[in-house]
Amino acid sequence: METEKFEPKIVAFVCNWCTYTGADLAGTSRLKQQTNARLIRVPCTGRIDPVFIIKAFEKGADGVLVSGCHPNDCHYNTGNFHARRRWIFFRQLLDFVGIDSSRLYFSWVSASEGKKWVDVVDGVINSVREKGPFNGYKKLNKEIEIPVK
Amino acid sequence: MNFGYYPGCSLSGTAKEFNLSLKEVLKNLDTDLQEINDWCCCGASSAHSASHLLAIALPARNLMLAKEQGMTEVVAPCAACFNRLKVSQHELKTDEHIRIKTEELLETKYSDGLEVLNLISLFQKIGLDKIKSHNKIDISHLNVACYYGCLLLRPYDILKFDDPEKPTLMEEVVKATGAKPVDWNFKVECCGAAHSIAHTEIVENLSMKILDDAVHHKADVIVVACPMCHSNLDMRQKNIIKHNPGRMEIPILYLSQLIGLSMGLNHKKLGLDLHFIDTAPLIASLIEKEVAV
Amino acid sequence: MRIGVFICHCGENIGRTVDCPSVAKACANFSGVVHAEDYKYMCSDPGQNLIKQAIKEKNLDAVVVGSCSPHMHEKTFRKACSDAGINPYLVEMANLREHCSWIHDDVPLATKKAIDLVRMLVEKVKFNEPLIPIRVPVTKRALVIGGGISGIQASLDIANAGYEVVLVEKEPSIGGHMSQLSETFPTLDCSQCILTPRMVEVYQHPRIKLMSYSEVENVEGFIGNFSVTIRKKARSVKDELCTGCGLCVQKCPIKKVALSDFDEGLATRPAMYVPFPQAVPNIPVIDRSVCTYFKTGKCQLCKKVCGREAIDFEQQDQFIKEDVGAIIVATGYKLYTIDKKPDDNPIKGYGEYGYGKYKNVINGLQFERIASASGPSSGEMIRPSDKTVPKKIVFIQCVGSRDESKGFSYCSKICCMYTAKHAMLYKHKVHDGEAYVFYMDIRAGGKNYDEFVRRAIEEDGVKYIRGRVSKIFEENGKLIVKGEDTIAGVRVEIDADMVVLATAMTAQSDSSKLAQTLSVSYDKYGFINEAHPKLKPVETSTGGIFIAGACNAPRDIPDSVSMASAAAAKALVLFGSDVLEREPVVAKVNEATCAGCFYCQKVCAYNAVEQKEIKDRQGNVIKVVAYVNSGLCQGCGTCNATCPSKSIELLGFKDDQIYAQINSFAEVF
Amino acid sequence: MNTYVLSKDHLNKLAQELLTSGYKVISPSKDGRRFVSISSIDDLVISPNLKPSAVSMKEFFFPKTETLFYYKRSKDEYDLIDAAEENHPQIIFGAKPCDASAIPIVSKVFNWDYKDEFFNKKVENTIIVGLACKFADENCFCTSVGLSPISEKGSDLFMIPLSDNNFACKVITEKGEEFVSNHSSIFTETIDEKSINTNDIKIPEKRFDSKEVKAWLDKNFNHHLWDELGENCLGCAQCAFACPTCHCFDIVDEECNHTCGRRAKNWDACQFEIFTKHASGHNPRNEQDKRYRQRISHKFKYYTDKFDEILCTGCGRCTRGCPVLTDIGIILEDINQLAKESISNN
Amino acid sequence: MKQLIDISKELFESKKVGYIIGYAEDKFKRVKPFVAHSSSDAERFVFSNYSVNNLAVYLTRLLKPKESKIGIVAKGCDIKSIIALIQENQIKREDVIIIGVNCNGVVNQIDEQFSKENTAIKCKYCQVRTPAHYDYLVGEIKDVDLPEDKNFAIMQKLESMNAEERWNFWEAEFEKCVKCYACRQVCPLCYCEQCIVDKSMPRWIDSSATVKGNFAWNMIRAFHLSGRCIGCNECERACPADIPLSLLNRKMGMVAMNEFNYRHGTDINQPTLIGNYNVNDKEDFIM
Repeated sequence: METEKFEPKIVAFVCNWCTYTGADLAGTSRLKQQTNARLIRVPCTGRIDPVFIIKAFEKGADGVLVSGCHPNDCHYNTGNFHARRRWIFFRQLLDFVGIDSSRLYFSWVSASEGKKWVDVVDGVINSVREKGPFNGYKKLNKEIEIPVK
Repeated sequence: MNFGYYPGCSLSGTAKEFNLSLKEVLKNLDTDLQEINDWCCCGASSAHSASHLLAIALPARNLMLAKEQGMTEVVAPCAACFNRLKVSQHELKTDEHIRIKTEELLETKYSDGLEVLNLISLFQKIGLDKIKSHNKIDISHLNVACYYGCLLLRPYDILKFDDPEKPTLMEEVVKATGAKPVDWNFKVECCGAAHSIAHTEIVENLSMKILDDAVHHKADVIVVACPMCHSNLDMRQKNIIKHNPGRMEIPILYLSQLIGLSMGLNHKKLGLDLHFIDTAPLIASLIEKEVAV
Repeated sequence: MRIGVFICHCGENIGRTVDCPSVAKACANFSGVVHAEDYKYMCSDPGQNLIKQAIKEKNLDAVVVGSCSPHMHEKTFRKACSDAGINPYLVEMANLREHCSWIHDDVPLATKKAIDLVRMLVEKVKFNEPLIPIRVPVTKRALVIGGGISGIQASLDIANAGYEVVLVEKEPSIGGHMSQLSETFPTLDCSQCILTPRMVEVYQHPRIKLMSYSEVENVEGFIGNFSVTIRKKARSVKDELCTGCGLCVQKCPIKKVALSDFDEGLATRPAMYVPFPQAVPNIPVIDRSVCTYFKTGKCQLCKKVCGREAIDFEQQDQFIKEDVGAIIVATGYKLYTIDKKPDDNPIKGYGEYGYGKYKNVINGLQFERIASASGPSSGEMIRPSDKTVPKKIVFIQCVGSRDESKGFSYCSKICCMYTAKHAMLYKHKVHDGEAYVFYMDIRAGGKNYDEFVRRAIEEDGVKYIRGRVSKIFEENGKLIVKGEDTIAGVRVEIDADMVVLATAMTAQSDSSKLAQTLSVSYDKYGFINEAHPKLKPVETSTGGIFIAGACNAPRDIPDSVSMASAAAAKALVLFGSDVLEREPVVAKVNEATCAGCFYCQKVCAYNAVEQKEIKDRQGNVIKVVAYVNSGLCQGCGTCNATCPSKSIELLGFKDDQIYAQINSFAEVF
Repeated sequence: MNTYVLSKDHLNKLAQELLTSGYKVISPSKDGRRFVSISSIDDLVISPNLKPSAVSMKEFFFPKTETLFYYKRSKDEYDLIDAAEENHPQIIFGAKPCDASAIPIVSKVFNWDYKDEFFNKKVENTIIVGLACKFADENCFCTSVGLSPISEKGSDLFMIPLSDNNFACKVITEKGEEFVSNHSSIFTETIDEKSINTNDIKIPEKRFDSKEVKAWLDKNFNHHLWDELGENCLGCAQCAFACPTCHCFDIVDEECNHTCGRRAKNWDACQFEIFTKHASGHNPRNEQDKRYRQRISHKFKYYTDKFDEILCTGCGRCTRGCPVLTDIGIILEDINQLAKESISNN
Repeated sequence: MKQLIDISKELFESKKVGYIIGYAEDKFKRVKPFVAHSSSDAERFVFSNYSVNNLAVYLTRLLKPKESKIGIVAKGCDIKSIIALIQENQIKREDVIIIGVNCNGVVNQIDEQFSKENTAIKCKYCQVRTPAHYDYLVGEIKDVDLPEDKNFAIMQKLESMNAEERWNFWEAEFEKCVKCYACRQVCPLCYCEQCIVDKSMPRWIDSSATVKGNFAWNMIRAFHLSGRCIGCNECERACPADIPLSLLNRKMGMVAMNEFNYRHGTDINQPTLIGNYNVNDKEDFIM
């Protein structure tokens, strides 16, 4: 496992109306990206609970990306504002307990920003690849994983 | 009150009456000026056409000196100096790159937070009521045209002083002296500025329009807050009249001089005798008034 | 659970970079998956039949389709499955095209990702639960806010389709700005002449309830079920008694007391007035701020002359409740007031143009009044200051528009046209007059529009100067206009007799307040936002509320009218069915665990969360918990994320569903 | 069996030997809050004056979380993988009588109808070196539950301080005997048991009579005392988790992802509201007074009924750690008092 | 003391309250929470430097008496949590009678001797030794010399570390956690009817006391308290494993202060931080 080249696992939580659609646009425009990201579609960034992010890390994500509508563009008017306020706390909390903030990324990507989406995704993948695997959690998981004999 | 003071070249030269009057007036408004020790050229209108860095660094040096010498507010009576100091401040604040270069050049760290005042904002700070309270002589019959020119107002986004199209702050000060500001159209028109030397004819042409409009709006005197404006309107005026006959002379005063008059200060001390356009008739008109009273 | 997985090649689109057969094979090994196959075009009829067949044969109870974006075909496949007897909300789509094949080249990697994507949704669908669409009854009655041309058009369309309309206008008369115009571009036909019949039609329509001099006070409820409170401002005239004979107006002793808004301050009106002769309804209003009676308690002339005893000085504002199913906002625009500077930024406004200082510097609407046959000068082209005929007029475009430093960054769209129109009207009336137009660009998009402008230039000899005006000042009775001709590259100075500023169209000053009352979103200028710039131009962020005309953005008459009809059509679609089916993706509260902190209520943008008392058998309140009004809930799930104990969950995106996806995102050997 | 004399150096030497031979060597932590498995003899803490650790040493027999087995999920079936039970031997130094005695007490419940191999294996592999206790504060009441600062119950070897640097080390069990013989190089000098002087070990006086307490509990399932206690208790499980004898556990399945996971045995406590909550939502112990009654009754009645043991060693941990200072000693005194009253009444 | 007892008795006699939550001494003269139900009970009330507990926690744990109010003896800091509970709809202001006490600092751990060193760190920054909000006020203010802030040093140390070092720090701390949830149970603001950690469908937080589960638990708890914790530090005091929980809450408190200049539990009518937003909230971290 360790010997082969490290490919980061990225989980992306994206809102249905802006970023997911922006990613669709990237697709229809055939804008090439790396394959490391796995998108999870939620209605709104407001739906994204910090526990999702922790869980993603626990389940082996090396990086997490959260993305939604630009302020004032929220399909639900205020979802992203509430989300943003949560994030202000959450990312500083993670940083404080030692989860490197360069493993957790936030972005506003509108339905029309296919190109931006590609840049964001590839950017995140690259910098996490730089960073290497998230050994913190990999170690903790040993406690509950089937021991390899 | 106490302010840092950056006289700049003009006030120690061509515009020394500006300096005189200002100091005299402030003395009477018990306000002290602490001149920046070892100040240097602000780069004026030429530096920035030569080197951007220089145009920032020169004022920066003076700003740093002021800070070192414990000043929090610096008065730059000359509109050009005011402009350059402000621009430099703005650049250093917004442009990381230029800041670093400047700091290297001057071998000092730059720190923000110095307030730069021009003549008008200085008097605003001192307080119009205070000026009113010092009125000794009734000059209410004087129609004053306030001429701002460009350097005090533009570019707005940096100077954040007064409406560049329709300024009114100088009028407020003039009102405080008791004189009557006139509503006229050329307060911010270009006077020709530095063309004064190279293309005198342009300056005469532009300045003439300004003078005409002031006269047209029944102004007895034009008040300025910029040595450059003053020299163009005052020094060039005789030639303007020579080349375009049928015009009357109109005295050009510095705002500080006008205030001085209202305070009944000595005309010599206000440097009123140092103008090209004779201020005697104006002064006479005041005296008559006093006599009449 | 018996899950079926269907992988679509989308012709070559997916098949090229994703090895669909092996994806299907891999999925067959997921636990819970009892059927997996791939096919060229899943969305095609044979493709859909494939799915239906499998559902029947393998009696599947959930389906995952790996194909294009759910935004593309989710409806299609949900439909197909429900036809085959599966609840549509037990169908999930994995996006193998937009999010995989189209953006990757490497076949093994893309295939691997495709498998992951499908797996995640297979895991999710295990936690999906059948959902039944929410059905809400529809009140087949519409409220139209604003009686300008848009409001009039929308009202007539809906009423003529057989439904009741409540039309609310804040001014004493409907007609809006269009009634102020003299002629309209590009046909130069008289505005009043085409508008007035429509106004009358509204007035006489049996199904339109016209409430002039009224404003919307409060709106409650949701799509199909709005309850609106309308403030009927005190007219001091009993409208049911008044015959509109106008005697009171003639008799009102204080004639020139107030400036006429209708005439844009170019004329005066009495304290008792009808805004203009063709006003609808033709019922006068007492302007209490100036009426002698209201000031001194004396006079009452109007009362004396009124044979019908319609005058009622004691009249108060009334509040009237109306139940409607749809709301159309058509509150229109107002002109940028350039004389007053907003305090926040000293350089806003165009003080240097001297508007409000020089009588002969006027704005577009004022020119309309001057040019209008019904105007103060009865159409005679004279300037305000001395009532002489201006021999030289300068028109300035883009005053406030396309100018971020002083006004707004947007283009007001109609100024190019109406300036051309003004110039023409002027030339037609003053043949020896000169008309100059300062412009930035000429934007004359629209049927016969550019031709119209060309006509102004070529036939009527209007002089167009490309450039801005720096300042205007008065010199011996002339307005000196200093500007620049950027084409000739020279400074120009024109001594004009009159200057007309084509000032920007802005949102009504209270539009943001109204938007908040309706809880629809609005932009930073106060224009009400459309739900989607292209596909939902007349919808708003709130279901059942539509927009028409210039309340959304600067618009000319034809655009406003067509938009109004579109909005009407949308309302009629709503009225087409007795009950409304809404996506059941709404929040639901677990009352057993809700601790009633009501953070969910705080974050809800739709006031969908209410407080509900839980009582024991004796009827004592045990606790107060959150309750979701599924009619209002739009399903954003912000409450779900905010709830610390997860006692409120968003159906369709519940915690366990998302957990399942996170839990399975990575392939494990 | 013999009694040996051990010096501090002997003990260090012994510990070193054991460490090198792969023993897990356990001693009170330096901060005295818990027992830890040490990696160097510098961390070995042996002092009779220590305050009982905040958390008992039970986790070395009954870990706070312990894998029972792992599972792997393929398409349709699960296969189970035994949790690799590492049998390597461990030794516990500095166990107070109130720690050591807990092991035999709880092993009764772990070996009653079902034999808990996880627990037993660990016990088998453990040498407990008890240490006479010179600490006693107002929270201690070992003497009231039939123990004392020098009771050997549960120890394989038991040490009594002779001088400040020497200990008498009694061999208590076969296991102990065997251990000693395996380390004969250290256990050389013997001493006559009778000559050991324990007078300087203060024996706290008895605070209540556990028999009378039980008798009262037998009769007073419903009593206002419980309401008062329930009112104060916040229902945290600090007491249970610190307690050497509390042994309730919860069994949970824990996914590590969609294909595999483990079944784990985790500490649980009767003070939690959900401890007795049924799937139906019904909760027989829905209020804190009932839960607190359960705690007391289980320790001083039910367990005695079933196993003829008091499920308490009087270590006083629950009291010391209680955020609201519920003092079990005082409660038992009160109960004893009530008991006396009720006797005198009839 | 007399003041306190008199007021309490008066409240009972005038039937204003059903019970009063306060402090009393036990056999060994140790101060502990005590719920008085009668004026005779009230005789036992005490208040001292050992009145550590934040009694506000009982407000959501005990049943509200019918037709009468709950009386509570509270220090300035505890009153913050009472206000917080009101802000969060857990109690109504009119249902509680707050007997505020002038506080001269409390001891850090119940079993310690009160002294400068053993004074709770929260007292160092206390701005409400005289409560800001109460129905009655008793006791008088004395000068106290405040302890030095040990945690601050740790805070700084942590801030200066890199992510990995911080992770290791917390890993060592959380390894000690036994998941007894004392932190939760003593917290006045942990009033959920079912804690997220007790939720098993899905299991966001592993209930096992594995380091992983402990990380999740302590992180989520800190997050759920962010913008809400009023810093009474009861969690840290109650923790048998001695985990410096206050650091987490303090960090979140600092965020609330620095980013939003917000303190929870200071004003009943103040809109809560979470649950509201500002269009101009900082977003420099968002791409």
